[in-house]
Amino acid sequence: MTAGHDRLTDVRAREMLATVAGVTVSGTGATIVAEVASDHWREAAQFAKDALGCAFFSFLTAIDWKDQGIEVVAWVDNLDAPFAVELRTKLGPGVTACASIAAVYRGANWMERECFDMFGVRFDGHPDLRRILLADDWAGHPLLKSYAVDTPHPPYR
Amino acid sequence: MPDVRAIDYAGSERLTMNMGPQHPSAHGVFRAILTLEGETVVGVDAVIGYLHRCHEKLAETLAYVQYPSIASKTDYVAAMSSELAYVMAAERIGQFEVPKRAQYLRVLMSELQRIASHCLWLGTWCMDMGGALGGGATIFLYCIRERELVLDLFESLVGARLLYGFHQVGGVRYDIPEGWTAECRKTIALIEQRLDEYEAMLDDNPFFTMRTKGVGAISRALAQDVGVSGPLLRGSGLNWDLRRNQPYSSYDDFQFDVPVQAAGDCFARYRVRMVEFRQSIRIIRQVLDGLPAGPISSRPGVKSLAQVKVPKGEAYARVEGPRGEVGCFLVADGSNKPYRMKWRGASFSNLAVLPHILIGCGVADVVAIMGSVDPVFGEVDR
Amino acid sequence: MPAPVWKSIKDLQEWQEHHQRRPETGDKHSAFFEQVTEGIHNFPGGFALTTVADGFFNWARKSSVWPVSFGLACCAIEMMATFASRFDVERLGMVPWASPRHSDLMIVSGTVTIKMAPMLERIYDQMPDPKWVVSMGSCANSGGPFRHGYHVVKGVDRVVPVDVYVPGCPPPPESLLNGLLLLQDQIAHFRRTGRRAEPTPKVD
Amino acid sequence: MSWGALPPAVQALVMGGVILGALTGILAYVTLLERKFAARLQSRIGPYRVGPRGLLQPIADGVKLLLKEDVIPETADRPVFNLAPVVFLIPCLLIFGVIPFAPGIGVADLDTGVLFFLAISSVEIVGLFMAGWGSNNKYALLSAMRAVNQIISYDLPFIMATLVPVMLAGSLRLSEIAAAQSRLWFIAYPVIGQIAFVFFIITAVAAENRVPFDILEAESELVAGFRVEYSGMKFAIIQLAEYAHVLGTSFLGALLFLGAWAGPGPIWLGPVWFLLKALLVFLLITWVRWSFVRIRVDQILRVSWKLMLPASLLLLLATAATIVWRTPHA
Repeated sequence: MTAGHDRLTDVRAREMLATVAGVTVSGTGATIVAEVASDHWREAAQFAKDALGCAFFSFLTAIDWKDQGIEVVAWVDNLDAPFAVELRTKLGPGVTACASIAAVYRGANWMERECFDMFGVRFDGHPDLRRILLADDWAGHPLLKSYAVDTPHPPYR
Repeated sequence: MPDVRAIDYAGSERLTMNMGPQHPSAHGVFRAILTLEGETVVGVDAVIGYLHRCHEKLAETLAYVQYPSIASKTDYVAAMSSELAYVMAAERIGQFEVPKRAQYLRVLMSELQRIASHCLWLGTWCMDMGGALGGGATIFLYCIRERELVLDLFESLVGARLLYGFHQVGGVRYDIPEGWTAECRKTIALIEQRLDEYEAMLDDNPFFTMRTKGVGAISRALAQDVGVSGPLLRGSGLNWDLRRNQPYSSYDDFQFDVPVQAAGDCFARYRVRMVEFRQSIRIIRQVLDGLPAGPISSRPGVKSLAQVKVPKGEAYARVEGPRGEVGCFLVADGSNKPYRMKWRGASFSNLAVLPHILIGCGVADVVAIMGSVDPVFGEVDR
Repeated sequence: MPAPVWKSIKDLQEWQEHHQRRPETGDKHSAFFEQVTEGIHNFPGGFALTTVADGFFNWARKSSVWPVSFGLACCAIEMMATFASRFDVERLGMVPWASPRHSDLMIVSGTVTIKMAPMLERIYDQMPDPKWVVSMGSCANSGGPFRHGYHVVKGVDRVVPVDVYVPGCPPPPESLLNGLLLLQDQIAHFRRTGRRAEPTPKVD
Repeated sequence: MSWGALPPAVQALVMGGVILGALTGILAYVTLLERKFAARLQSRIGPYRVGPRGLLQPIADGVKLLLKEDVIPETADRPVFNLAPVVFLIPCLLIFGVIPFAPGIGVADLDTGVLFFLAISSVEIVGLFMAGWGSNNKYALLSAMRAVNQIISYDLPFIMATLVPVMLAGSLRLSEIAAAQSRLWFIAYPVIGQIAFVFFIITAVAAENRVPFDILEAESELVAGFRVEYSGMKFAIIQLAEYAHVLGTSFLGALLFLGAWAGPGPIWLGPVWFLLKALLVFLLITWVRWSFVRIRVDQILRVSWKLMLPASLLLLLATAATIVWRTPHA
């Protein structure tokens, strides 16, 4: 699965990742943190899977930074040359749309549905984006900072 | 092996069957809406969320001292490793130093918890396949009998049987009472001997192998792509175990080997877990031999509720739980409460592989595959 | 410090206001059967027959309570431990049946969420009539550690009428067995034609 | 009025009543025996607190089920739904009519005893399918279809396995088969006897849908199979019928293979020996039930058609061959 050339180590992976458009690399050791511009999100994920050989999809989630908008974080691993790539993209204040990487990693399907359920981030390109944990008629997205913890919900107040 | 086999049936009338949330198998609340062609499954729509207890929202309102005992309720069958993930994430951000004895105690408890959790897995799996009023119940009751022995150990250590507040940021909260190590050695010796009985009962039992060999095969590519981890990943031929590849809490001091099977079907996962039983016993013996003296927590006042302040930062701590990689992605903002906590449950990704492998297998296989995936729904729905 | 008055405890008021009660008319029974028993009871000396019959029927109901296995969360694991060999409930005559039609006790073990509550209600309605509910664990009693979660129902007694509350998180099998024995005492006071004795306010 | 003078119809009636009474008693306590035996298998104590050492448990279960509310689903096909348990129970009790419990005692010792037994015991599928169809429930219908499929495919090898002792004894009359075994029990017959007994047990287990062939009420898939809509007394009748069928088959097995009432001790001990042997066969079936995992539906049917049927045919040929070879010419 990994690219044919010499053994991929995190140092080489770091340089290859830096060359991709819209990606700034940081982080130390075996964890490479890649800040990705939100419009390059799917290409960065595709690059991580093909070129860097990160076939293992760990998780995808979002963080609500109140006024700076929502940041989507995805964590993928290369199990053979053990290093991990943490793809992060800031969606900008008030933006709730993001490209879906369910086509690249099938594991992202349910995780993106959960992000939509909890944060309201609409992943365009997702096969069937609907709520996964809460009932379909649930009002609001609970994990946003504006959502109070103990919000009363009829009928079981 | 094509991942999703195309099934083309010439129009025989389809039946949608609802393996509903109230399910006799003891896995918990999971609803699979199966569309059947006669006996074979053609379409699966998995509905989860019946046990969504708002863990991540509660994590933002509970302090670092309060949350570990709630964290143990995510994977309530392996409470020790759930708490460990949360506590390690906080320690990694704040660079808290954990004394050697606490690290050894954490390894000891995680391995004991793995034995108890695998006992429950074997029991509920056979009960699914054998029926609550049939042969499966016999194996279930044998496994629960062994699990009770391990729970006695936990009860004499922590006072609780299932959910413990054992871990805390900076170390552990309880120390081993004297006489506990002898009791522990006796228990694991007994369990090791009982394991041979189970394997004699199941390994070459034609009913069991007929039901599990070649059923629910997960290919290497599909396993990695969906993020399946733990015994399912090692059952599909991938040599990946966090305890050895990314050693945490001084796991590198111990020798143990990681079982890998290539077939990727239910029987392979069964073999992987049975070998893991024995490896855990081996680790426990090494820990008990080399247990260093010293403090069990780096924070003043072991049980003090003095607030823990974790400086600003982010960390992702991964622990090899019995079901796979349990991860806790923590964003701290310097106060005594985390800003954001994402819980990566192993069962969530393990369950996400089901819709891909259930197509084309029989109704009875759905139950066998569910059992071999061994999901715990506190972790799936969080 | 004055003893807390029933009215002043917020949670108890909430419980008083929100918890489900059993229908006043008692369990479903045929009016004809009720007339016959009333007739026998009012017949001079007839009460001896009805009380003996009640005693025998209650003994039968008490000694073969069949729970439906309704495991939700962590308490389900403890419930399984209670059904297993060490704390065997089959000694008391309890066999866990899979279908609600064959059972007359529902042990709600685990957190009841808003998405699960309608399912729980439907299972409760499917059970044939002299039926009881044991709420196991603090999550089922009052929402427990997840009480402030937005998706958690604050106690199963808001969905179905509960007979015995078993405290604990999770309650060890001994306390669940204690709860089941309390339930057996309650069944023993089951009155004829489905009406239930008033729960004696146990002030301890 | 000596026993002989009574007209045979009244004799049969009285004997039938006695056997039916004894049967319901035995059936109730066979359920307790199974629960205690299963508990011992699983290293726990069975029902213990109800009555002295749990002996009143079946009575408590029966009375409680009597008092339960009788739920009839409104979309159910009422006549079929209500009649199904009875149609399921009658054949299971009829099979006891033909079994001779001692040389003279038995309701009716037909000369085609075995044939009657096999015919009646496969009528219960009708009741079973009526239950599955009547309750208008997807699970019940699916499991009823599976059950019919399985019973039919296992009745053939079951018949073949019972024919072996019939051929050895040379008659269908049950008492004659028992008498023919006085010298040598058919299970002790050199090779044929053991194989036939093993086949008999396997097909008996499958014909009554006991584990490991009980996909019929596979809880984990189809919740409680065709009985899912029955509650209260109807459910008790179906349970009783199922145990009656298993007990009847174990009585037949004891009679065909273990030499019904042959046993040391005085002659009047015969029926006791017969009961003990039947319970032994019953416990064997229960042991199989409580120790094996259930196999899938298509595997069950494949085993039946591809393995059991040809094997039992071969067994019949082998028996015929040994009989012809054994008996001296002319």
